[in-house]
Amino acid sequence: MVVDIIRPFFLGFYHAFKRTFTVKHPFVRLKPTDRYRGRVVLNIDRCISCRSCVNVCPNKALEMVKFEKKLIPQYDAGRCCLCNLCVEICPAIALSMSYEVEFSEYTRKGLIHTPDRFSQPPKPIAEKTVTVKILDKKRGVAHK
Amino acid sequence: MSVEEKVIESVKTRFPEDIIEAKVKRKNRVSISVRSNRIYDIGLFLRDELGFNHITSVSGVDYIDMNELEVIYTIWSIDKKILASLRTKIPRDNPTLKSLINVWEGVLYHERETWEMFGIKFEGHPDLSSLLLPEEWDGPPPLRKDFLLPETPQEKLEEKIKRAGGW
Amino acid sequence: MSVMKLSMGPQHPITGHFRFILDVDGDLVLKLEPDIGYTHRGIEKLAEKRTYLQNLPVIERVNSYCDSAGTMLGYLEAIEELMGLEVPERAKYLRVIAAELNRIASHLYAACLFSVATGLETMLMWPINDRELVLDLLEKLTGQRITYTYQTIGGVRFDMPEGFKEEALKRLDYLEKRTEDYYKMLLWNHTFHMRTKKVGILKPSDAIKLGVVGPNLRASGVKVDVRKDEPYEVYDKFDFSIPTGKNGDSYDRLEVRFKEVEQSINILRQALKDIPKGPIKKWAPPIVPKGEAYTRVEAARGEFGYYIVADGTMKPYRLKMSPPSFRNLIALPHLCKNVPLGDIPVIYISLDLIPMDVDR
Amino acid sequence: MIPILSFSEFIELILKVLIFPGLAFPLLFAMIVIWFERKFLARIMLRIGPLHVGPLNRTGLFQPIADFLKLIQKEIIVPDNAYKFLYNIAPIMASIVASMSVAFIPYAPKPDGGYWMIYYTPLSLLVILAIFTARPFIMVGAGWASNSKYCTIGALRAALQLLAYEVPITLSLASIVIMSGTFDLAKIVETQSSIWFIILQPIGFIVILIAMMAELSRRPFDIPLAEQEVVFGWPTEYTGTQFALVMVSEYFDLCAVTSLITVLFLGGWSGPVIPLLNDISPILSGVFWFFLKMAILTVIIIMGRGIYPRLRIDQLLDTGWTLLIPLAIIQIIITLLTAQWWLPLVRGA
Repeated sequence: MVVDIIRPFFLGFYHAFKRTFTVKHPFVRLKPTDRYRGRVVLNIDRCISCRSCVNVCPNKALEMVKFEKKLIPQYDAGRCCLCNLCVEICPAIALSMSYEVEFSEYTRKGLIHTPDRFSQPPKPIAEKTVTVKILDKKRGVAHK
Repeated sequence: MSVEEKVIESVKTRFPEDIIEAKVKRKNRVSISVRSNRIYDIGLFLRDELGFNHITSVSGVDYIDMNELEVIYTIWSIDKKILASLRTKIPRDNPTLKSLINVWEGVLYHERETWEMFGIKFEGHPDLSSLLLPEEWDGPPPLRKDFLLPETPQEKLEEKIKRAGGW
Repeated sequence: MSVMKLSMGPQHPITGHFRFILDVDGDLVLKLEPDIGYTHRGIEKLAEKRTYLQNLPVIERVNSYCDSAGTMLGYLEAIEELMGLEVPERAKYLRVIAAELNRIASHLYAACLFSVATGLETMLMWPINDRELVLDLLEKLTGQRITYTYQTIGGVRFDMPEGFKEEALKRLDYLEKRTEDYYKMLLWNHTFHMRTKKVGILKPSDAIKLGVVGPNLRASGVKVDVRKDEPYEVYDKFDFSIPTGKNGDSYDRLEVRFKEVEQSINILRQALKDIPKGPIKKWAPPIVPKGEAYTRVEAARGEFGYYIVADGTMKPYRLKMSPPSFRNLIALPHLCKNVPLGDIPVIYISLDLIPMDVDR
Repeated sequence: MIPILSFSEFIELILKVLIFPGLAFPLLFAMIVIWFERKFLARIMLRIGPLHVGPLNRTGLFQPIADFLKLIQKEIIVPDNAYKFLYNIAPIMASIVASMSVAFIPYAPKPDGGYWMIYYTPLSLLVILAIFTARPFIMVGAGWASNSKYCTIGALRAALQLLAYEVPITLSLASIVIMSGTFDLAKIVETQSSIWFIILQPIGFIVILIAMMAELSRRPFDIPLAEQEVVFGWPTEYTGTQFALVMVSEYFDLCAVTSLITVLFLGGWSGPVIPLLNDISPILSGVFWFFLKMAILTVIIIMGRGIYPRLRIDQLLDTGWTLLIPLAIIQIIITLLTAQWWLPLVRGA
């Protein structure tokens, strides 16, 4: 019983000198994996206006609008659940998922990406990125 | 004879009149359709003599074309490893059913939810009050087929196409 | 002596999106009445308006932040049973890998919530940190951290990435070693014993009568696990045991979860070793033939039941979900009769209820 | 008759009241301890802790000041049903009472005789005990005046806990008094110059450490403030400056308690003379040792929050009445039995 009371004390003290796990977010960012599904990006030139992405979207995040004499989907980032269904169904391979996750806006209207914004490539990731790694048994897990 | 068929056989011999249909659906699955007025007795029989003791779910289905509501009690037998669906149909206009709260205590919230979502009155249930919906809810039971969402996706889609300048 | 009505939640540090109406006499809680529905989204109704494929992202949000991979399996099982679709072997293995990884993540989350309920914040952070390892693995496999939409009708969407197997095995080894620290800090901590042993004892007979499922039922000593009782996917090919508790108290409910993590690691090792080569997806028609099916899967919180009535169209006629937390909820008022106020958070968290799962 | 102070005496008094044991010291102690607690607990949990505010790069040293500035800008909300006078005065009383006991603790000897303390009285131990007894009444008053259910439960818990743990504290102080033969804290330190009381009375030390943690409502004994059960206990309704005062008063209490235990068990200022500090002022050397001992005690008390789950109220009272009080009585008996061998060593000095 006494051992059980005292042991956490030393264990806690030992952990106080381990490497911290937190990512100092604005300065350092987590590196998304290769397969990461972030904002959907449209390639306007390849789009054949078939509307299958609009039909398959479970949350009505896509909607057809007129753009340069063509019907092009418009993207509502506030409704998108990043489920990848539209990318899978697209027969012309015009849609793709990017690694971009930070697309919050101040207004709800700002979340609606019109076709020209929808087709912009994602912003580059910050220079300093880290991934989670197992260092060794003593130092445990950390971002590096 | 498999265990599932034995279950069917014993129910049929005990209640020959009240079973509408009883069949083995697949391995571990048994479906028993009964008349609504004898569901309590059949439930007791299932629990006490066939060992169906672990309540899994109570669900309702609204068959609006036949003007009927179906209530399905799904019970698992821990020893026999069989899932029995005890089902009964009740008229849609006057949906009342004897509550099985005294048979399986676990149906307390399941029946309350079914009452709330389908408007089926379970006689003898201690507390039929609002569970998931807001307290001030006064619309029809929402999972019935005649409860329409304010705007179905199809209508919305057509409206969107119209706004986009036609297809 | 007067009885005081105390409203606990939904704005309260421990209850989440629940509200409990307590009858308190001094420091003794005479009765607890749960008030649920704060996160009700009407997923059963939403599912009737969407096609079977569109339902995938909606349904996994029933249990979103913990166990979406394990939850969705049951829905797919039901559809594939109705269609008579045989999923490729490799896809089955990948589904199991995703579900078991998710179970580990979910149980680690349960452990950290448990230590919050007893007031030990250190064990909130340690399992959360190590859960990150599992979530990172899942991100490598599925492309998302929490809501994966990984399994689909007829298989899975992505194959295993390169180097996944080695990385996964390395992390599982680490997790297994790391569990020792959890035992030292939390489970063998004498103060924790004082708080959780003999608190909220659920007798096996009561547990069966009330329809409690999952680790809570197993902690009471009843050996029920869908993975063994009616093996789905490829669970019949793995060699694993079902941990059970002795007393059915809060402590046992946590210990069973820790032991289940060990068993999940065991399953994952076998799955990663035995995984065959082959296709990962089979084409499935959008229309499901007429019929009905009831399938059950063992999600992290217990047995998850899906009842689907198909009417031969692209959309389900009726989708009934029987989530584990909703079925465990009935144990809460049963256990919280005449207990001290300080035990309410412990009993509540030990049942591992999550509001979204209860409300759907 | 008002004694006439010389200029140097006047300066010394000002220094004492405003800077060292007086006003600035508990505030600075609170600031450093709050920062240290957050940082240290964060490191145990493998987090970073406060990061951005402060002079040194990424240490967050000024985080407590930033928090305090934020809190004093906030609106003070008084509940409609509250008993306003008591509600408003309780946080002020709490901080005053908490910082009062520092005045009676000797921190260092002066080279010309006398001690570095604000007010010298031969019965200082009794005075401090009396001040501690006043704390539960402020908590009960505040909890009752808030007129809220969680506050009431928290206040009742606080009353139960604090009153129950007065007893083991008083009992273990009894064995100190038996050993040293005086109520004067300065004399108690003097008697420890050859051997500290922690070596002579280890059981008494453990009892008083645990009891004081309970008295301070530190985890694992923070039952009156248990946020998972009663939101924040008796101060739930306080906002803004009042909340800041309540929080700061807890750390004033911590300051007083660690000082008291240092004086009683760890030999106060006694320790080898450090030449560098001694050259500046002979007081500083004693103060250095005093601070070191306080720091060790503070770390031990803070660690409790990172490693133990909270107890339940009945288990806490059980521990108090059935474990700590018998232990304290055993310590008294041991002290009485062994006094004949130890007394010449202690009193002879």
